[in-house]
Amino acid sequence: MINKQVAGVQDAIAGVSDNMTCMFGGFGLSGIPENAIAALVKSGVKGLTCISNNAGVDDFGLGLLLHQHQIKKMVSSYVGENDEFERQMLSGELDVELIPQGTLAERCRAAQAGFPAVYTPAGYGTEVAEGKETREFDGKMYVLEHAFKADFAFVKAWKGDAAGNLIFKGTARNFNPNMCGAAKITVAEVEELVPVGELDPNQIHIPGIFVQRIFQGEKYEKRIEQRTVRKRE
Amino acid sequence: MINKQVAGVQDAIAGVSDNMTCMFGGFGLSGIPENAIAALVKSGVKGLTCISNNAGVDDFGLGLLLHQHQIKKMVSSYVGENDEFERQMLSGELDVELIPQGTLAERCRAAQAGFPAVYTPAGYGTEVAEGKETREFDGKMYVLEHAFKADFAFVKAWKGDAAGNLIFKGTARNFNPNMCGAAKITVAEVEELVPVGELDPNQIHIPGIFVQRIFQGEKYEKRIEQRTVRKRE
Amino acid sequence: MALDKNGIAKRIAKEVQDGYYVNLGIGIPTLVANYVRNDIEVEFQSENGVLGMGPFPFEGEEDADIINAGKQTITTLPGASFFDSAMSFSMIRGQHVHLTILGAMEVAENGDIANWKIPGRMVKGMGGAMDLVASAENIIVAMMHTNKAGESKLLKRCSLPLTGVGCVKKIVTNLAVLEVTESGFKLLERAPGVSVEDIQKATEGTLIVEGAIPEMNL
Amino acid sequence: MALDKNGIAKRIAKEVQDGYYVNLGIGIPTLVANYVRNDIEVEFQSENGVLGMGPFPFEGEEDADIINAGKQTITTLPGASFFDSAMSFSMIRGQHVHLTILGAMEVAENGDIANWKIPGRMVKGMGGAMDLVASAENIIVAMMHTNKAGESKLLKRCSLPLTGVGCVKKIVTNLAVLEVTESGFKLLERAPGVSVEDIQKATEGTLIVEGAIPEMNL
Repeated sequence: MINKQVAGVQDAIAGVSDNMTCMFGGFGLSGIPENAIAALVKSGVKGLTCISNNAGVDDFGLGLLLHQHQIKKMVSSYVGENDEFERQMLSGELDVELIPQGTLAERCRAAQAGFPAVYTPAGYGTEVAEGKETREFDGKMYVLEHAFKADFAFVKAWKGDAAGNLIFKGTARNFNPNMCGAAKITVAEVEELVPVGELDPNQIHIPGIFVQRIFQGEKYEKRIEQRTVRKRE
Repeated sequence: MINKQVAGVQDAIAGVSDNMTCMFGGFGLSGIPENAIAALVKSGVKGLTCISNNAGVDDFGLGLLLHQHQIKKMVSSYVGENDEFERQMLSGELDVELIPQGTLAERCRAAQAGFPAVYTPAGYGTEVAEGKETREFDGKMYVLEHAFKADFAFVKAWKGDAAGNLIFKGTARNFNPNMCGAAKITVAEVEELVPVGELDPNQIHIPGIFVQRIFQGEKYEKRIEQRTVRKRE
Repeated sequence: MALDKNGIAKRIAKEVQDGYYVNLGIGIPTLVANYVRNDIEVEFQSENGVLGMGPFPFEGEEDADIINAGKQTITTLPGASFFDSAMSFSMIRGQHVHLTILGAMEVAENGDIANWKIPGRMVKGMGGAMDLVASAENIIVAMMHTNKAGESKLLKRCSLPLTGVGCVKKIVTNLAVLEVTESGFKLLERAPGVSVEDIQKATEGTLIVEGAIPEMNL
Repeated sequence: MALDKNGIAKRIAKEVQDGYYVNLGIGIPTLVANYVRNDIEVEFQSENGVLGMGPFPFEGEEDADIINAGKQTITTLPGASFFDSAMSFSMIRGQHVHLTILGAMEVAENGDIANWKIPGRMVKGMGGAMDLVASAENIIVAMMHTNKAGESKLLKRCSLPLTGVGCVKKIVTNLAVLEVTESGFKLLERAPGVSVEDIQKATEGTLIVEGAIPEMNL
């Protein structure tokens, strides 16, 4: 067993430096690497290009990094719900590249799986395809989209072990598995680090080979963005 | 819940007709759809093009279909261990297309995921790439390989439910998940069909949306090809 | 009388057939789930990674780890499954999802749709909409027939940046049900009490009216 | 004295470093696992879908559902995982597997390898070999220096159909350890008691001999 466990979040983010490209798992605030983000805020690292489906909210998630002006560029599919983001974007302080959500997922998967690029129908005929190669297969048009190249991927799982094996929970899974192994170094934080051998080999979502560092997060706020409920009848 | 359960193997193979293209999960004899194969042998269907990593052995797996001359063409990565196969191949009775194993997996996945083709480095500079488009990305050469087009995919899982959800066991997983949804109709056979709701939604390998028909196989021989053991000391 | 949002959702629900996997966009489409007949089997997919969505949770039972693409807390029904984003879009791109229902700012008579960007305004992004419209075989747009300024949203050509080209098959608005055909918007049904003239007036694109147009049966 | 198969495996085992994920081909490569130092952490991957392979099972504990790519029954070690074929080749193609050790029929001095097909004979197929050699950053070939007819397997150009081009980095044979360089096979080590002349005689391709060539330290 190859041991990926690091002592804590400080060791986990070691090597992140100005102007790097980092991936962050999560959909909205669900399944985001809360502890890594907090440590990056403290570290003061600047000029980051962040690949993340969303950009957090004003006071949580990647919004915390935005607030400290640590992000140079966001590559996302949806960036609402964030006033500071809007201000920086409209002022030109922040560069934003919006791409289709499925394209984002697949550009991660391509990087993970060693594919240089993929042909996807998403965005054909729209401004997303401008300047990109397009091609017909069987009468349908596709856009060539390239694998991401990132320095770090920060992901969050539910359970994990020192071998780097990960299990996600519910829809907090989202982009996290696709980002594992899609950057030079993948840092996984988990709610619970269990002894090696405890996870069923058959039920591991991401094998440890895709993970370079793993640690148990100190605490998880797991904030809910849209609390929708129904009344008991 | 959309119900995919069929009464048995006869209903499961309904619609398979001469000269169709069928995918079969399994690696060697591990994880092969034993019951579907047996029913196809009985059905007498002919002229099949089979996409399967291997071709079974003389008296089991796809070897049974070969023996009855029901297969016109095999698309596989490795076809050893089968005398009848060798005889039919050398006599020209059987057409064989050998492709790299990772390419086979990814051409299934492309069909499942709606990608028309993928660029893979496997086979570049070899006869596998002859007549195919090649292309350089970042100084490395790739071959364009197209998604499979199949009529039926026959897969075998460990557990499943009437919603079509599947869980595989050990290395019997192999190509089975990648073939689900990669053909017009996916037929899954399982060792155990459990009540809907019993499988943990978090631990399902293949969601039911990729499966059109599911049934519990009558029995599984699960033959071992290379029984390797060590002595207790 | 023109339909309200629930009326539009109710009419669209009639398009949902037994055995369909359906992806519902944010807004009016979300309401469709409330009106699907309960004698048919339908499963709802959300692109953030869940199939088999159920109703909102009871108060106190919300789980931050179980949400839909609108970031709302949800529940799942028996037979549900969770999966990653790549697999989620495999379902969509691979056309395993049968029907996509989504809102729009504009639809053109050739089936083009614009629903993600207004130049000069803050752009939130396309989310999964571009993947959905480029992939789905069956796309129904749910929207008001005109915008807040009273201008038609059914146009000869979209004026806003496109989300997808030639992909919309059917449109259900507060005034009408229309099919996108090679020669324009074919009027299929009128909202109760709404006249063909009302619809014609609210439609900038080519409107095809053949024979008597029935009222919607809700 | 030329090495036997176990000797070759033993020498290759010294190339396996702490923290390596390793894919072992069928034949001599499989034996390498027996000789890896046990004070380092190494995990073995098999392309049929397992990471963290252990030894063969005890008699009576074989499981048809747990095999390696050679279709042999195996066991797994704590921390192991199972996965599908697409993910398995993601590990390989994505260069997450650090080292690939495989056999060959021929290796050329430019790093080309041929190990899957002999024209005119029954062809069994390439299995995962073409993916492995096209993807791995670090490929070691384990083979006898000459074939059964006594002909060299280290050639100027491969005569058999290729498995991959310019990919082999190192070769360990019964006679020598060689590195593939821009100018040919660079001799690094001799098997115990084997002379440079012996190696030269058995090598058809360009052999580069610089200075004194040490004997292998096994």
